[in-house]
Amino acid sequence: MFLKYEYGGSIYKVEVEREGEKYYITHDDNMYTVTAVEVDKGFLQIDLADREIKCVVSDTDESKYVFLNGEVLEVVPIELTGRKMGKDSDDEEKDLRSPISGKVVKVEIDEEEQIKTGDVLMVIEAMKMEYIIKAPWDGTVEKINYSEGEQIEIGEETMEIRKED
Amino acid sequence: MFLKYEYGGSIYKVEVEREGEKYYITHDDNMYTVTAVEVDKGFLQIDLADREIKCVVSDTDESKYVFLNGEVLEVVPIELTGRKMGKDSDDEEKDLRSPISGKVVKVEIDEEEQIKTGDVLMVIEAMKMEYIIKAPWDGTVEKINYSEGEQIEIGEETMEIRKED
Amino acid sequence: MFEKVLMANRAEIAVRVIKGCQEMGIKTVAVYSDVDKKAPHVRMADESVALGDPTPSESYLNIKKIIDAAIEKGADAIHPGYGFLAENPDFAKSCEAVGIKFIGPSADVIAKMGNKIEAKKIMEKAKVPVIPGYHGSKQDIETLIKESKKIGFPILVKATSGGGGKGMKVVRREEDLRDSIEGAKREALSAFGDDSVFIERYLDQPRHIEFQILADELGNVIHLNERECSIQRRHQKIIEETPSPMMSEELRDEMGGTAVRAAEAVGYQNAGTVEFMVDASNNYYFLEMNTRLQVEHPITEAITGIDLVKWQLKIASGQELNILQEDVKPHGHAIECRIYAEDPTNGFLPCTGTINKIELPEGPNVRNDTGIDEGMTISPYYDPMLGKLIVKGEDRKDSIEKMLWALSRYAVLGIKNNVPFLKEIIDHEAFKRGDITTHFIDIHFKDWTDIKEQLPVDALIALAVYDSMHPKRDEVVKYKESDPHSPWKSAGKWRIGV
Amino acid sequence: MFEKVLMANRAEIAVRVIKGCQEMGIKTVAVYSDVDKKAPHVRMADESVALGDPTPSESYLNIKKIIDAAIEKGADAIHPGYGFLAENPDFAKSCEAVGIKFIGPSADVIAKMGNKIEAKKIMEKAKVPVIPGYHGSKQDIETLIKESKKIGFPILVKATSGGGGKGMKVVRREEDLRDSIEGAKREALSAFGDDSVFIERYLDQPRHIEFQILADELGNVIHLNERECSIQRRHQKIIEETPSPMMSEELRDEMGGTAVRAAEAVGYQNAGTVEFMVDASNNYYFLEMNTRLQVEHPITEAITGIDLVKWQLKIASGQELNILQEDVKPHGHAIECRIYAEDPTNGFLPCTGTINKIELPEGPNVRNDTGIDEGMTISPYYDPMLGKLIVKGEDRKDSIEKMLWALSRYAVLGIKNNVPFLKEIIDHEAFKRGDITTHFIDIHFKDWTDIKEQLPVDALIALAVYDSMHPKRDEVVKYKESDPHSPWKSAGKWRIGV
Repeated sequence: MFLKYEYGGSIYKVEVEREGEKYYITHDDNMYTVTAVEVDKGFLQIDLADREIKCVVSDTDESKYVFLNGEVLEVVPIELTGRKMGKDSDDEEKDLRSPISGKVVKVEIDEEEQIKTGDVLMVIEAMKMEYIIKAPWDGTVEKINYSEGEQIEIGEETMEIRKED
Repeated sequence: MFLKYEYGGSIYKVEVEREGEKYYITHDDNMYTVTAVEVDKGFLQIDLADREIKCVVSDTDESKYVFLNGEVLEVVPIELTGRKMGKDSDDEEKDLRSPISGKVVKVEIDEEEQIKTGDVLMVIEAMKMEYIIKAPWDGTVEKINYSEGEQIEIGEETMEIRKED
Repeated sequence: MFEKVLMANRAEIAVRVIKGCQEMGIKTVAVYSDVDKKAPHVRMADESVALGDPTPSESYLNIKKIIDAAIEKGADAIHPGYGFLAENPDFAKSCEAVGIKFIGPSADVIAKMGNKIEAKKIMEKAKVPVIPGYHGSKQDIETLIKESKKIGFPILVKATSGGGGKGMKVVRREEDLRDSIEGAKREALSAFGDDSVFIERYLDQPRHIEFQILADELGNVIHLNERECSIQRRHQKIIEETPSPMMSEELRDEMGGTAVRAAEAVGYQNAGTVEFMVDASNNYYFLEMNTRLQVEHPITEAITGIDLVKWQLKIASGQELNILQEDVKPHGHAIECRIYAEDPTNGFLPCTGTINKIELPEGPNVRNDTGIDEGMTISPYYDPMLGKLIVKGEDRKDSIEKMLWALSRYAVLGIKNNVPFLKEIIDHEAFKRGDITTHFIDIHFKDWTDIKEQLPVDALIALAVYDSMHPKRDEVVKYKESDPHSPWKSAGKWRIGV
Repeated sequence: MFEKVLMANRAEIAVRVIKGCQEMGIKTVAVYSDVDKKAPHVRMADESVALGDPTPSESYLNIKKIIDAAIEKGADAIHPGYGFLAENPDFAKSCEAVGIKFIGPSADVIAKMGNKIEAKKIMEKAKVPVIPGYHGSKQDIETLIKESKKIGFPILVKATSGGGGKGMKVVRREEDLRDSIEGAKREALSAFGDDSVFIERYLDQPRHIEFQILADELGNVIHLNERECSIQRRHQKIIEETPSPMMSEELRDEMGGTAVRAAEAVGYQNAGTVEFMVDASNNYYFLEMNTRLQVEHPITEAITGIDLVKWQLKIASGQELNILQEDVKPHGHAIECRIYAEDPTNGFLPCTGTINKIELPEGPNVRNDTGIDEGMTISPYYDPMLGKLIVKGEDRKDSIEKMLWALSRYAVLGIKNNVPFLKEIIDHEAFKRGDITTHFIDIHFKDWTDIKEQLPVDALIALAVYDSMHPKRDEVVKYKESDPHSPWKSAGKWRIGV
């Protein structure tokens, strides 16, 4: 599972694999193996090799809150499609780049096809998770850069779309 | 909806009809028209004509608890079939009497039919609610006292069963 | 004693007063506007009356509706709390008119103390020191300029009907006088519909120190020591403590005696507060008298062991104040922090929203006065105070430690609040030294922000764990449900939270 | 000061000590058995170590496991709380042996005070009055009978190694002596593996009054006034208060001085308690010394403003006790009720079960020390105390009112508990008069029951409303789900919660 959060203007990417109470969390080339229990609603007790994290996590439609060491940190989760949740995303954040490195498992459109905002364009798989690329605008598909079965790297443009005015 | 509770060795019967936030509650020939909201999980605020009831209700598998005027009252709900919930009921409490006055809407078995504990024998309807009579023991149906469409009074034996030894 | 008291207020103060009544066996009636139907003060009270429209003038400020509710429920007294109608002489009078006891001083005293100019005149007559100034009715610019020069700079120009910071200017140089006075008058006119101003000596490095007063209806008056309330933002207190770190035994006796004299001068009854400004040389001046319970009353309760709400009730029902001045023997040190839904990084702008999760600190000598609940919405209709956190320690150091601990366990998630800001103030070296004035926040927290350079890796781990426990990615879910041709349907390897 | 303290205990006392440490900036380590994995004390602590098997001997009584945990986490001190290893001299010695500070008196003092006969000898030597009695090692029946007669009736025969009520007999007539002594010996042997008993004068109408002691490691000893602990069931306290309604200023000074002398006589260090029995004529006798923090310590904290846990930490880290006896100036009155999962209608038998819902009373001067949570299971492994409710009022009347209010808002649903019982004690006329002895419950609450004649109609209405809001009739639901031929499928008029 890939996750992205925005905090203080930066984007943080995390990868997490779960096996029961064990979690393998990768961030910035560091791998953390932790065990975690939710002792009460939102109250997490997380054991790392060298320390324990005790915190409360809570979420609204727009933000997630972490109460940790006496401080509340508010982060904005970023959608799997690379866009922020909840709020309407800014135009400049609407793009067609792959949010992950993985394999293209489905291409749902053809070149020159007319598409509407929200249409599913492509599905990319990585780490047993699938990510959807949806149409950020109404328009016409100009060029599809990857076909089913191909490998795509994070940040690569999946396709090009001619926006409708 | 008919409800029965046991408290301090007595059985209390209540009838309740709901319309949105309004409840019509009948007990001992008194009718209470109340409006009620659940302000927090289990916390009820109930307005009567002459007073307000504020209490916390909570239930486990076996009991219901009412925290009212600083006191906890523990009551045992009685099943629709006339038996207590949760705990295995004592033998003497296992019977085939109708828990209500109503109309027999279904008879699921025939005389001389072999039945197993828990089999549905009869369905009785009253006040738009239906009550199931289930087999309290393995055995054979000896005599069915009421057929479909007939009126039955509370406490009347629905049928007779020859218990298996 | 009263049989039934109506609480003409909402939120934490309504809850607090209701508890006091209930302990004394007095029945309580809550009133509530539409948005407060499920609020804790309604839940706590024995009975409640709906006021309707949440607009203050249609609900908690509506004298008729509240008096009608009291009559309907047969309440024999009304407690006004603070804010709303607490210092409205018409309300006190209306209660009297229908034979319901208003828990507070008489309408006449409220009116007198509500008019700042008249209040100062009364105090001057009673030899209570007031700040040198001009409070005359001649409001032409030339008179005001002449009077200002007499007082000496720096001076403060302030709206007569004002409150908060509106219609208020500091003038340090003669050449700025005319512009400032004219500006203050304009602001006053637009804010309060009255352009009259008064002029006072402006104090540098001022402290705000107030004395709690208890006065019965038989003429007994005592004070319950001071509260140091200098930590303010936008001219509103956010942290209060007692004793004040600047207070000596001698000064306390002197100021306390003055406060009692002030209360006696107006024939004060019930609980009240005399506010003083104190300058760097410990000269003190009468500022105003608040004719009601203060927000910060719990710190006085903490160190004196005296329950102010219960005494308000006892006094209003005619009982004698049997605590003598020499019986007031405070111990320890108490601090209160006001928890507001506001953004300290954006001019302390009130924030609205829904409280998603609350975890309050609980422990010995930690008191939470709140009127909030999980799931509750903080609306723009009323004051955005979420609650008050009060701690008491053996001494100031102990109580600062406890407050830091408590704030670090104060979790209100879902709505921006000032807890991190309060914590940094309490943890500030100058605060710890007791080196505080009303300018403290402006000096030390001008461009404060709680956003860190870097999201701590522990938070990231926690988020990752939480999100794999509770997968809830909107778009994905929506897609699966709405589209029968969804590729997810056949995606065998799709897994979340396995 | 210590860097990191391990809390060798669980539940409310672990939570309370952890909070004290955290306020002082000390890191904390919790230990927990399998059933306590999600318990509040674990959640509160900075770190935690699993002890495994919940059997006390394998967990909270296991010296090796706990010392190992402390070493593993680098704790430099261990706080034992009360119960478990708190008065185990071997534990104190084991801590010492690995260079970890045991927060409490020395192993030697614990051992001396743990042996009741030796303790009394020390006290007699220090001119602390002890109950006339025979504590000799000659344990043959004839000697015991002869000594009993010397003391005079009524007498009490008690197991030397005993605790609670086991191996304890009251003898009022000479002719019952032999049978009672033999009976006590049999009980003592089977309960404690040791049949030796001692004999004492039995006090009629006795009160149990104890004095809190603080002693530093430099020889300073003070007392923090008394606690009245006469309200007991099965020889265990359930309600404590301070000051005692029977106490005069003179008697307090005298008994307090005696308590200090008792502590000095054994070279006591840290917090401790000297327990006395007081008869109807205010004669007082040393009962025992508890070499640890008491369950009921919060009431002393409430009226003195002194934090006993913090002082335990300060004293153990070598700090001087800078509170002089004359600095101890309590105010107000405090009561503690111990909330137990037990059945007062059935011999106070502990109850187990799962806590379904908790609503604790919160308000000014209301303190909850708990270590429980909603959803938590009370297991038969440990003491069934759910928490302690402490209130402080201006005087005894005020504090009784507050306690009644608080108890009436103390909702622990899902497990039988003694809240209604406590409420009726506090509300009892004899209690209100202060007319209490250790026999209070036997006298006034012999056949107490909380079942009413009649279920109040308001409860019935509430249940009806709740059940139509949350229809949840097991059998019906099961039937519908499991049987495709269910008659319910076609029952058009079937409706629940419409």
